[in-house]
Amino acid sequence: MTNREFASLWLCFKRSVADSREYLNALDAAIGDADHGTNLQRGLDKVAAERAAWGELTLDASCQRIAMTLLSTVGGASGALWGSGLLKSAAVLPNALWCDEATVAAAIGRFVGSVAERGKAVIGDKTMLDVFLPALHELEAGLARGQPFSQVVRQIAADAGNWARDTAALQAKRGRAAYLGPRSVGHIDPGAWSSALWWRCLADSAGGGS
Amino acid sequence: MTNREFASLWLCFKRSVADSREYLNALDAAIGDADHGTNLQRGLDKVAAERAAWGELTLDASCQRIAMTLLSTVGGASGALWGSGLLKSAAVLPNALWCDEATVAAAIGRFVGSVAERGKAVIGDKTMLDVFLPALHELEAGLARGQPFSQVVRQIAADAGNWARDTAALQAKRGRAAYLGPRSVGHIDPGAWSSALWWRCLADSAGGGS
Amino acid sequence: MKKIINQVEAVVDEALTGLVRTFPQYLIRIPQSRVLARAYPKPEGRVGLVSGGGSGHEPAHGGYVGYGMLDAAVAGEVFTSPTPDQIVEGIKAADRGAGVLLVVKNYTGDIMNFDIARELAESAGITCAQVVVNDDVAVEDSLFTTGRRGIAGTIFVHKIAGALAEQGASLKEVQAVAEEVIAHVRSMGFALTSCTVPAAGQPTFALADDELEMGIGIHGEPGIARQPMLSARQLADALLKRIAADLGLHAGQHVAALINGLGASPLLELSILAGEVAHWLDQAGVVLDVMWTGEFMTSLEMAGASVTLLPLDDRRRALLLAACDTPALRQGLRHD
Amino acid sequence: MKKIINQVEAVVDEALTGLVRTFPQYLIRIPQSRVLARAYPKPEGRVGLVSGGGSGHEPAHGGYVGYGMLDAAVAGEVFTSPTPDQIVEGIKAADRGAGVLLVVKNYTGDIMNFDIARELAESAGITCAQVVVNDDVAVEDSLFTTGRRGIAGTIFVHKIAGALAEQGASLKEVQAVAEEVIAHVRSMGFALTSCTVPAAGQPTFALADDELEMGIGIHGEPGIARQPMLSARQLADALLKRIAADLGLHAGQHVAALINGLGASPLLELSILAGEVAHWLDQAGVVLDVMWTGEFMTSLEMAGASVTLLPLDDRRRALLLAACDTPALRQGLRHD
Ligand SMILES: Nc1ncnc2c1ncn2[C@@H]1O[C@H](COP(=O)(O)OP(=O)(O)O)[C@@H](O)[C@H]1O
Ligand SMILES: Nc1ncnc2c1ncn2[C@@H]1O[C@H](COP(=O)(O)OP(=O)(O)O)[C@@H](O)[C@H]1O
Ligand SMILES: [Mg+2]
Ligand SMILES: [Mg+2]
Ligand SMILES: [Mg+2]
Ligand SMILES: [Mg+2]
Repeated sequence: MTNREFASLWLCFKRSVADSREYLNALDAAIGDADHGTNLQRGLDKVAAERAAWGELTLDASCQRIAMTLLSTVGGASGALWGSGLLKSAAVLPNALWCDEATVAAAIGRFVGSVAERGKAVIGDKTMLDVFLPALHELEAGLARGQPFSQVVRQIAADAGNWARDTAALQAKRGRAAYLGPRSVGHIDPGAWSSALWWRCLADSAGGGS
Repeated sequence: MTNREFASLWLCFKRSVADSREYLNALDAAIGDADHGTNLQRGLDKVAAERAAWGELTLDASCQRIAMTLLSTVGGASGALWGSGLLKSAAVLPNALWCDEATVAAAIGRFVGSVAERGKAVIGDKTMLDVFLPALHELEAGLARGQPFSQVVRQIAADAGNWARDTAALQAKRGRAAYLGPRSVGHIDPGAWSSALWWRCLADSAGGGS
Repeated sequence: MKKIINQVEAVVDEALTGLVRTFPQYLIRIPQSRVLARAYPKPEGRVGLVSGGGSGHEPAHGGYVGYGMLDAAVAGEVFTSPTPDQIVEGIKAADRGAGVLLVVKNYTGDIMNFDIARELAESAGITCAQVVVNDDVAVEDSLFTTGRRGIAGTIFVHKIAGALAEQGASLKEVQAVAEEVIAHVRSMGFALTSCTVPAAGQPTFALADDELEMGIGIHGEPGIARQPMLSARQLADALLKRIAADLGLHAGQHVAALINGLGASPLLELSILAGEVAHWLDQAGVVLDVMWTGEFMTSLEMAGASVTLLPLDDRRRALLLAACDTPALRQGLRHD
Repeated sequence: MKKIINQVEAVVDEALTGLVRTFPQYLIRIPQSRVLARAYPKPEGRVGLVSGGGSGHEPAHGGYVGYGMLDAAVAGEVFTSPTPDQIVEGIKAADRGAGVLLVVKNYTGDIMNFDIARELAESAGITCAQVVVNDDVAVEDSLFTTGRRGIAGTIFVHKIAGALAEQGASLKEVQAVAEEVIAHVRSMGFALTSCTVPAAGQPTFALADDELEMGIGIHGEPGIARQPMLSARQLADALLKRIAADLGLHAGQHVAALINGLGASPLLELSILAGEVAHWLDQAGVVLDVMWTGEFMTSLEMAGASVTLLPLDDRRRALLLAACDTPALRQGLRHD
C-alpha cells in the first residue's frame, strides 16, 4: 500500500461518513445518543482539512497524524477507540512511502487488538468489533491461503455490510447501548455500520481498480 | 327579589360558568392567560359549597358572603372586580329577605360603579363593562319607562350575548389583553362573555317564569 | 398535557409544600395560607418586603424570601394574582414594626388585589407602601392603557430594595430606591414555545417550528408579534436595540444584565444568549458590571428568555452586589 | 428544532464564552481549550478535582468549579465525552502539587478518554487518581456489561470530595471519600419528553402524550421501559422503591436527597416531586437531613427528573453541608 492509497482510504471514509451521517446518527438515536455520525464526521473533516499540509508523508507519520487528529476531535467512545487504535497501527507501519500487504494486515491487527483491549468488548457484544473481528479473520485467512490482497479485501467489503446488519439481532453488552438491555435488540450498531464503511473504502483504495 | 331568587341567580351562574369553562379559558387564551373560566369556576364552586350552611340569610348578608368568597378564591382581575363590586352592592341591599326591583337596580348600579372605579375602564375598553354598562343603562331606562322588571331583564339577557360578541371588534385598553395592542382585535373578551352569562341567569332567576 | 403533578387543583399547594421541605432553613409557610415567609425573620424595626403574584414563575417569588431580599411571598393560583386576604397574611408576616413595602408587578389583577389588601392592612394598623414594576419595553407605555407589564426586572427591585431594608433604612428610603430601580430597569423577552396552564390542559398558543413570539410576557399570553425564528445573535440584537433605545443607553454607561430563562430553555442556550448580550454591550461601549444568567422569573415550561438591563451608579451597584441568602439567590460568601 | 443558538457547531464554544462572561469572579477558560478552571485557584499543596464529560448537562460540570467543589471542568461536544488532550489541560489547570482526582461518570467514552488522558498526565509528572460514578439503579450492575451509568449522584461526589480537598486532605483521602460516596449514592430518572441534540436536529425519540420513559439516562438515550404516564406521587414511589431496594434503606437511616430536573421541567413541578419524595421518606421512617431541588445535571431540554439518595453519616453530612461557592451551588453564607 502506498501513502497515496492510504490517504485516499481516509478521504473515501470521510466522504462515506459524511454521506451516511444522518443514518449513523439515526442508528445511534435508537440505542445511544444520536451523535455517532456527527462525531466521526467532525474528526474526518479535520483529517481531510489537515491533509493539504502534510505533503509527502511516510505511512507511519500519516497514520500517527490521523490518530492524533481523531483522538483530539472525535471524542466519545469512537474517538478513543479509533484514535488509540490507530496509534498502535502507526507503530507497525514503516517510516516509508510504501509497505507490503502483510504489513497492512499487521497494522489492522494491532488496531483491532487495541480496540479490544481498551474497550473490553468481545465478539457478539454489538460493537464495531462485530465487523472488525470477522474482517481481520478473513483478511488473515485469505492472505494465508495466498489469495491476492485486493480480492480478499473486496470480499470482506461485500460481507461487512451483512456483519454490521447482523448486529441488529444482538443485545448490547458494551458501550452506551448496553444500558438499554433487551431494548437494544432489533437495531444495528452504529459503530459496526461505520466500520463496514471503512472496509468498503479500504477495498476501493487499496483493492486495485475492478 | 327574594333571597331564594338571589341564591338561584348565583347557582345558575355557577352552572353556566362550569358549562362554559373551556370556552371562557379559550377566549382568555387568545388574548390573556387562559384562566378566566378556571378562576370564576373556582370561586363559584366555593359559593355553592358554602351555600348549604347559610340557612335563610338576608339579602345584604348573602351578597356580602358571596362577595367575600369570590374575593378570597377567584384572584386575578375578575376576583378583585367581582368581589369588591359585590361588597358595594351588599351595602345597598336591605337586611331583609326581600327587596323591590328599584333596589336591585341600585345594587347593580353600585356594582358597576365600583368595577369602573377600581378598574378605570370605560366603555369600549374591551372588558366586562362592555356588557355591564349597556345592561345597566337599559335596566334603568326600562324601569324609568315603567316596563316590568322581568321583561326588561329578559330583553337585556337577549342582547348581552351580542354586546359581548361585539367586543371582538375592539382593541383592549385595560386588563391583560391590553398588552396585545392591535393583536387583541378579533377576539371576544372573556370577562364580557361571562358577564353576559350572569345577565342570562338574572333573567332566569328574577325575571319571572316565561 | 404531561406534567409532574398530582391533581391540577393541588399544583400550587403541593409545590409550596415541596419548597418548604427543600428549604426548611430558609422558608416557613404561614399556616392555612399560601404565604412563604423567612424561617428566621429579620430583626424588629426593619422594613419588611412583600412580593407575590400568580404561581408558575418559580423561583419567583418564594425563592427570593431570605436574608437581603424578601420577607414574605404570596402565591396565587397559576398565573392568577393572589387574593387580598392572602396578601394581608403576607404583609402581617413581613411586618417588623417599621412598615412594609409591597413590590407589585403591573397587571390589573395584581394591582387591584394588592390595593384591596393594602387598604385592609392599613386599617389593621400596618403602614404600607407600594411600588409597581413595569419593565417590559415590548408593551407601549401609554396613559390611556394599563401601561407596561412587570417581568424579570422585578428581581433587581427585590435585590436592591431588599439590601437597603436589611441595612435598616426607613420605609421611605426603601420605597425610594425601589422606585429608582423601576425608573431605570428595562426588559424584553421572546418565546420559542407556549406553555400549558395546568387547569387549562392545553398550550395557550401554538407556534410553528420556524416561528417565535417576540415581546412575550410571563403568563403564556401571546407577545406583540409572531416572526420567523432568529439566531441567538439576532435575538440579542432585537431585544437590546429596543431596550437601549428606551433607556437612551450610551457608551461608557455601567449596567447589570439579567438573562432569564422562561422555563424550558436550558442553561446551555441561555449561556449562548448571555455571551451575545455581553458581546453586543462590548460593541456599544457599555460596561457590563454584573450579569446573572439562569431562571429567575419563569413562565411555566415555556421555551424562550428575556433580557433585562439596569444602568448602575455606585449605590445601586453596591446594593446589587450586597450579600444575600435565599433559596434561589445566594452571594457574598467569604472564604480564602 | 428551535434553539437559542447560532450555528450547531459553535454551541459548546459559545456557551463556554457566555458562562465565563456571566461568572468572571468564578471561572476562567484555559486559552485554546474547553476547560473552565477557578478564577482564584486553591492554595498550593491541595488536591485538585477535575470532572467533565459531554456538554448538554449544564450546570454540570463548569457550574461546579469553585471553592469547595471542582478545580477544573472539561467540556466535550454535546453528549460526547471530551478528548484526552482537553482532559490533560484540565488536569494541568487543577494541579496544585498534591495530585489530582478525576471524577468520571461511567460511560465507555468517558472512561476511555479519561484513561488515555491520565496516562498522558502521569507521564508528564502529575499524580492522578480516578473514581467512576455509577449511581443509576435503572441499569443492571453486571460484570459482563459496562455496569451502571453515572448520573446526578455525581454532584454529591463533587461536593463531598471537594469539601475534603479544600480542607487539605491527601489525594488518597479525597479519593477514599469519593469512593465512599459512590458506594452509597443511588439515583433513577424518568423522561416526559426527549431532547434534541443540536447536531442531530431532531428529537432522539418520540413519546406520546400519555407515555413516559422510565429509567432514563442523561443523554437522550431511551430508558429501560416505556409506560403510561404517572402522577407525581406514583413517580416518586416508582423511583424510590427501586433506589431503596438497591440501598437496603431502612427506617431511622439519615439521607440526603437530590431532586434533579432534566432541563424543561419547571421548578413548580420539581417542587411537587420534592414534596412527594419527602412524604415517601417520612412514611418509611427515613430521616431527610438535606434535600436539594433544582437543575443540577440536565439532559438538554428534556422534560423529566431524577431522584438521588445518599445515606449520611456524620462525616458525609458535614462535608455535604460545608460552605461552597461556585456558579451553580453556593451555601454557608454567615449573616445575622
Ligand atoms: N467498549 C467498546 N468496545 C468497542 N466498541 C465500542 C465500545 N463502546 C462503544 N463502541 C462503539 O462505539 C460506537 C458509539 O460511538 P459514538 O456514538 O461515537 O460514541 P458515544 O457512545 O460515546 O456517543 C458504538 O456503536 C460501538 O460500535
Ligand atoms: N381594568 C379592568 N376593568 C374592567 N374589567 C377588567 C379589567 N381588567 C380585566 N377585566 C376583565 O377581567 C377579565 C379577565 O379576568 P381573568 O382572566 O379572570 O383575570 P386575569 O386577567 O387576571 O387573568 C377580562 O376579560 C376583562 O373583562
Ligand atoms: Mg453516540
Ligand atoms: Mg386571565
Ligand atoms: Mg390570570
Ligand atoms: Mg456520545
